[in-house]
Amino acid sequence: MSIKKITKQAFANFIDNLIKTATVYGVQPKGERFDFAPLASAKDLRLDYDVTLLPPKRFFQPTTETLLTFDGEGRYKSNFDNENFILLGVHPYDMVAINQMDKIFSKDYYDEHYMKRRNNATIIACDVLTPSENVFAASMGMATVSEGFDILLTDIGDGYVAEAGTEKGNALLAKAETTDANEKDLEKRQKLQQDNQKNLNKHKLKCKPSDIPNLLERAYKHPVWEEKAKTCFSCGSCNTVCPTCYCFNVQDSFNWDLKSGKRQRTWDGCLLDGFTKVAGEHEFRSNRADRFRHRFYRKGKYVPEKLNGQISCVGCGRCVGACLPDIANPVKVFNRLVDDLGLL
Amino acid sequence: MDKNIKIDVHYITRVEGHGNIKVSATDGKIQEISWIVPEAPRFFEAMVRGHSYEDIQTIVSRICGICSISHSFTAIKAVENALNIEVSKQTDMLRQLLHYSEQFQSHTLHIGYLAAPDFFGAPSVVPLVPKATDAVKTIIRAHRVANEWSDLLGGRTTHPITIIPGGFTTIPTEKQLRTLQDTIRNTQKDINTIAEVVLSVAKNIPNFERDTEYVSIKQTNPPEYTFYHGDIASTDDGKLVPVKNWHKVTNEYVVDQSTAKWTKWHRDSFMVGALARFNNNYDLLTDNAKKTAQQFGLKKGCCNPYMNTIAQVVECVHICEAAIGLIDKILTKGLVSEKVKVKVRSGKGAGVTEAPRGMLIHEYEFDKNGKCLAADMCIPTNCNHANIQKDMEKLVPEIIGEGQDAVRQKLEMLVRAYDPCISCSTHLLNVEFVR
Amino acid sequence: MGQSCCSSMKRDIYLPRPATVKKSRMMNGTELYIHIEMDEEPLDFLPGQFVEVSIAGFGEAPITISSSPTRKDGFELVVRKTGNVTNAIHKLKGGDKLGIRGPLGNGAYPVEQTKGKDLVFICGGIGLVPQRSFINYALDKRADYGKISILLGTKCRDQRFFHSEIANWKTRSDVTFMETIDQADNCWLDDVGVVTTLIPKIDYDFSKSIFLVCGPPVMYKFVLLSLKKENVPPENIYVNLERKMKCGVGKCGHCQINDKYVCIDGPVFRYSDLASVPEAI
Amino acid sequence: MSNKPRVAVFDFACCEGCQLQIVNLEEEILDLIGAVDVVEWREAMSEQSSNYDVAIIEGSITRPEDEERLWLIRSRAKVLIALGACATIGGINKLKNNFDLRDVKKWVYGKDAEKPHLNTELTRSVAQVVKVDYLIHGCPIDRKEFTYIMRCILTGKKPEIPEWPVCVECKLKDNRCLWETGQTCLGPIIRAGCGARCPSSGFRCFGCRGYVNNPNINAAKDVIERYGLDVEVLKRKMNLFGSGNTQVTANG
Ligand SMILES: Cc1cc2nc3c(=O)[nH]c(=O)nc-3n(C[C@H](O)[C@H](O)[C@H](O)COP(=O)(O)OP(=O)(O)OC[C@H]3O[C@@H](n4cnc5c(N)ncnc54)[C@H](O)[C@@H]3O)c2cc1C
Ligand code: SF4
Ligand code: SF4
Ligand code: SF4
Repeated sequence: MSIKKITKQAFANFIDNLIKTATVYGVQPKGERFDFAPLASAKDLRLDYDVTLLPPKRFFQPTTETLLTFDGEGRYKSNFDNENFILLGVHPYDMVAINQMDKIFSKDYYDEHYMKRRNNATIIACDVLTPSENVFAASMGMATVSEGFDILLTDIGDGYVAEAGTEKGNALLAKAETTDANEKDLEKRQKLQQDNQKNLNKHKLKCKPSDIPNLLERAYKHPVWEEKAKTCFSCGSCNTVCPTCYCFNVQDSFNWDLKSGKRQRTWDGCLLDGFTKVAGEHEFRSNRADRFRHRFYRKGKYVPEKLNGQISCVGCGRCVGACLPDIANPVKVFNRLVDDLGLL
Repeated sequence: MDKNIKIDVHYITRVEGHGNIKVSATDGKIQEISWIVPEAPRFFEAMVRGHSYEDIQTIVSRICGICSISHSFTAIKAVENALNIEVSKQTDMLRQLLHYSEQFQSHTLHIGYLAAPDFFGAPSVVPLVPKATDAVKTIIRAHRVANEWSDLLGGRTTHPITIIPGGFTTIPTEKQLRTLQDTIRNTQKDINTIAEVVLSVAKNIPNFERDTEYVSIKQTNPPEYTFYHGDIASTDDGKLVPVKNWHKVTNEYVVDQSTAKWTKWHRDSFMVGALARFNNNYDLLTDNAKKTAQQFGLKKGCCNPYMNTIAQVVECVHICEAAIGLIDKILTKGLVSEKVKVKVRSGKGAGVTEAPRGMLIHEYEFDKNGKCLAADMCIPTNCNHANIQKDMEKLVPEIIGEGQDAVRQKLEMLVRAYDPCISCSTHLLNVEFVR
Repeated sequence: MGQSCCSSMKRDIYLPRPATVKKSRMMNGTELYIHIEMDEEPLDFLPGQFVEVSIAGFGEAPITISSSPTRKDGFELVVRKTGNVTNAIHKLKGGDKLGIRGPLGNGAYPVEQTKGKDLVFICGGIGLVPQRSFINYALDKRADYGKISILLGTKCRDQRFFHSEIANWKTRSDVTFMETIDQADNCWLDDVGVVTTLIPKIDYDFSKSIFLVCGPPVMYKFVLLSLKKENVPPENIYVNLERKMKCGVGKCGHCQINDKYVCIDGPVFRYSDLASVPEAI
Repeated sequence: MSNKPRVAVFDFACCEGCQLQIVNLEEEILDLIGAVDVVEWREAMSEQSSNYDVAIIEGSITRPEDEERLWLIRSRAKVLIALGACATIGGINKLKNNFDLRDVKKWVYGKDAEKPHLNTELTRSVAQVVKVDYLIHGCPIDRKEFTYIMRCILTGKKPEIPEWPVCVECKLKDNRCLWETGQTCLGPIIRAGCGARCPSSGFRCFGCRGYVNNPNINAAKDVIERYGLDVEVLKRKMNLFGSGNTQVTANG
């Protein structure tokens, strides 16, 4: 695959041309924060952002999506999104999260609704320029990314190094006015990436990510779950903002003819009250502390078992900022366990 | 014709809140004519005590769902007056734009859903749906535009959440304002259609006049047909009364037949509302609005209360034009994001605006922590209760020969023409039950 | 990344397939028996698997197949009325259409591994419903299995069902059928009779028999304790678990019990596999 | 006569803003009228009836005579819906319960305060007086939720009302948390379903939909302290709509 250099002006032209051919969702300011939104012009793009409010997962698993429609006779029809789009400015940790979700949604049972959007997407990732106040991707080994993207951009000051990760990316890059990246450009890129592997670390994990499953193996009855969950609101914010949370609810609703309607899927969260409630009001994980613990086990043990051991927290730090009582920070919890239980 | 009449309308319908009409006459001799309000009292002035200046708007907005934006603005103006808070020109213009949306929303609601059935001789708008589908859809469309307009600026259609003492929590984008402007432009056609439909049945508007004092606010600097800024004015004299002296205008008093407090200024009663604004500020209407008035034969000085609904039609025409101009003015300056800063202090202050159904006044007093110590409000329907009673007293003898049903019908129409907002008025009003 | 992969040939895992109700009848005050046939390909299932039943507008509910795949005309469900979907299912009559997804559940009954072994089915109330699939399967392939016992505990008489089938089991010499009924006046739907009292009554080699347990959540604790007392190795016990479920295909997260998913790892679990799953029982 | 369900709308002490939301359905109101027969609705029509299947009740109960009227409605209706905060949790009217009622009356009515017709009693929600089948929360109600619940009722379905707090919807709306800007937002303890309307407009949630089933009030107090704010301020905000009662559920 090609590695090119593209000047900032050429990049702006490239993006402005892309906008003419497809919907481009690029990172832009939203109030004092950042967010992916339809891009009207390259000049609105902010690739120096720290972190987006919601992770880009919503482009593949929308907050609400219609899975099926049914007609007045109860006949079902699948509903798919077929629009091609470009996602511009995905940070490495979010790219890793998307790679994880791809596995989850394509493994065992192939989720065409997710995968269709995924396959319709072109992802232009970019290395982090401004670390956010809670990022700890470096601790998780996810400060940089080597696969999944179609193009990866690295800002080297006088332009970008653009690496194609797929044929699609290659073809797209061919449309831009580029030069071959030279030794010096690549050195600059390497320097930035190496720095990021140190700098994206506002909360330092006291162990290797690969130690986490074993740590959790021994921590099921640890008092930290009860202690922290005492001030948990069960607000699910830690779930909602997380790029690797994917639990969902499914609901039917009727149209006004009271016969036809749709089946929709919406985001859900394992921290929420009622998540495990069945008919007759019995709730299996009714205890806050149990739900609180479940989330950490999913991130550090259960989901990794489905991902060849890769930890399912990418260190974006969103949950750290989203949790009002400040109990959701994975690093704080894991470090506490390291302190109390030691590493084997 | 039967000379015995017994009318006992228990809850007049298609008005906001609960009001009763009682008329009895034997052998053509009138024994009783009363306008009664049995609405449950709600005690807002007592309930706001102890709450922060920030929460006043949230509370008092709930006085009325239909004029929640006016209540919010009046409260916020009073709070700002008490705490000596200045707002920017941008905030001021955006507020006026939002305030217009409520006038428009409330007026279309009243004209289309509440009053129109009377003109068509229908009990409600529901049976009109199959008969006059297009007309109903036009009303719905205009009403939706008004609501989208409130939603954009106020955060919701009812009980706005963006307006806070000192400014806005959030403002629309320039693009959204442009779109709104286009939408309003398209709605102007619908307003004209509505005016034509109303005109086609205008002959059903009773011909009744009673020389009346009309009170509204008036803005002189610069002169403008106002809903938001200004001092209190009466058609009886040209003097302007600043809002801090509002008690001198309302002069609440108790009458024997009712414990409900009524208001009076230069005479026994006065009227507030669209017709009052029209009579006080006619010269400042846009040309198109004046033209609409002419079509209906509505002239400055009109003292037929039934024409209040027509004055609302005229105001709709005016509001759309004024809003389009205001958006241009806002956009030529460009929108900037402003930070609201409030320094809390003790103080007392009053605010006045025009609610869709007339002049609305709030007054609050705060301690040094911004905690509310006392509140006082004067609601437009409050001001109108006495005038409704006086109108009835003149009207009934004039039409008593038309028979019970016609009398009843015309009385209901009269009350509806005032577009009363009864639940608003009751937390201050002394309520009497005649059962 | 498999972005270039062409997925259009795959079936939408959330799309129900059309099916028709052949028959439905109430079995007692709360349970509806319903016989269903797929409109297109027939359902190819194993005992213990379940389907997601779709009633348009009301949603989906996971329901275990109660009939045995050895009986080839369609499949049978028994549904208790508890909420939106099950209420709507109760309104279905012969000829009505509905949607079916499945069969689902990789953890079906161990019909192959248990060949030649003695089987003990311990059922609490409605727990008989899923067990019935394996019971009838084993009875239809009677020669493949050793002794077969069925222990059933029901809270009160009105809640019994499958009367004629049970009567038949009772008369068969190659089946041991035992039943308790706890006839308390105040009859709660979710309670079981004291099925545990029946366990010591069977004269099998407990260390070699296979125990299949299904009933309401409260039952498991007691039954498993009894089996432990009898020194039954956990490898020989199978339990049927139930959790809230939305997708049935291991994605939505609702039925997860620690690291296990009821839908794709169960609903039938080998008890020994649940040693590290504290949330299970 | 058609066999469509007969629906009647009634109001008690309230601002009628929730009824207004029904009018505000705009075009969709034609769908509603198509699916049901509205037989009484004082704010919008003159027709009246004592024969109805579904009663929609707006407002809270503040006087003995209101209570009697409500009993009558309950006895006539098959299905009773509490519409909006006043009906579901008592709403803003409940603020007066925080004061001595004699003082409240005196404050507003002065020397006339003790006249019998000015009687007022502790404000109660509709559910505190009669059995309620469905609660439609909010001040005002959310139009989308209203039509969803109406369609559920018409199809015999139990609506799924969120058990989780406003923060969920607020995050889904991609908002920055208002606590970061110094606002005391009640989102974490208030029931969702409004689409986080207020926080999405930059205004703190003030609790019009009532508490979630299991609000962690103590955590709220801890957070207040962490942000260096005054617990009293929080309490007064929590009183605005909830007036201290933590739970209201429908029987339906
Ligand atoms: C593997 C499995 C097999 C089952 N087999 C049977 C059976 O053979 N017969 C029978 O009567 N019931 C069975 N159940 C229980 C049945 O699925 C629930 O009673 C049913 O989902 C309730 O749905 P509802 O819409 O009527 O209730 P509501 O309370 O309206 O539930 C709404 C939704 O929540 C979920 N849900 C609620 N309760 C349960 C529950 N107990 N289990 C799983 N999801 C639930 C469903 O997705 C349901 O659609 C089984 C459950 C599981 C997990
Ligand atoms: S657990 Fe928190 S830090 Fe980790 S990926 Fe999720 S939101 Fe980001
Ligand atoms: S964000 Fe914090 S308070 Fe909310 S559910 Fe997660 S851990 Fe609990
Ligand atoms: S602004 Fe309010 S509702 Fe939104 S996340 Fe913060 S606390 Fe929750």
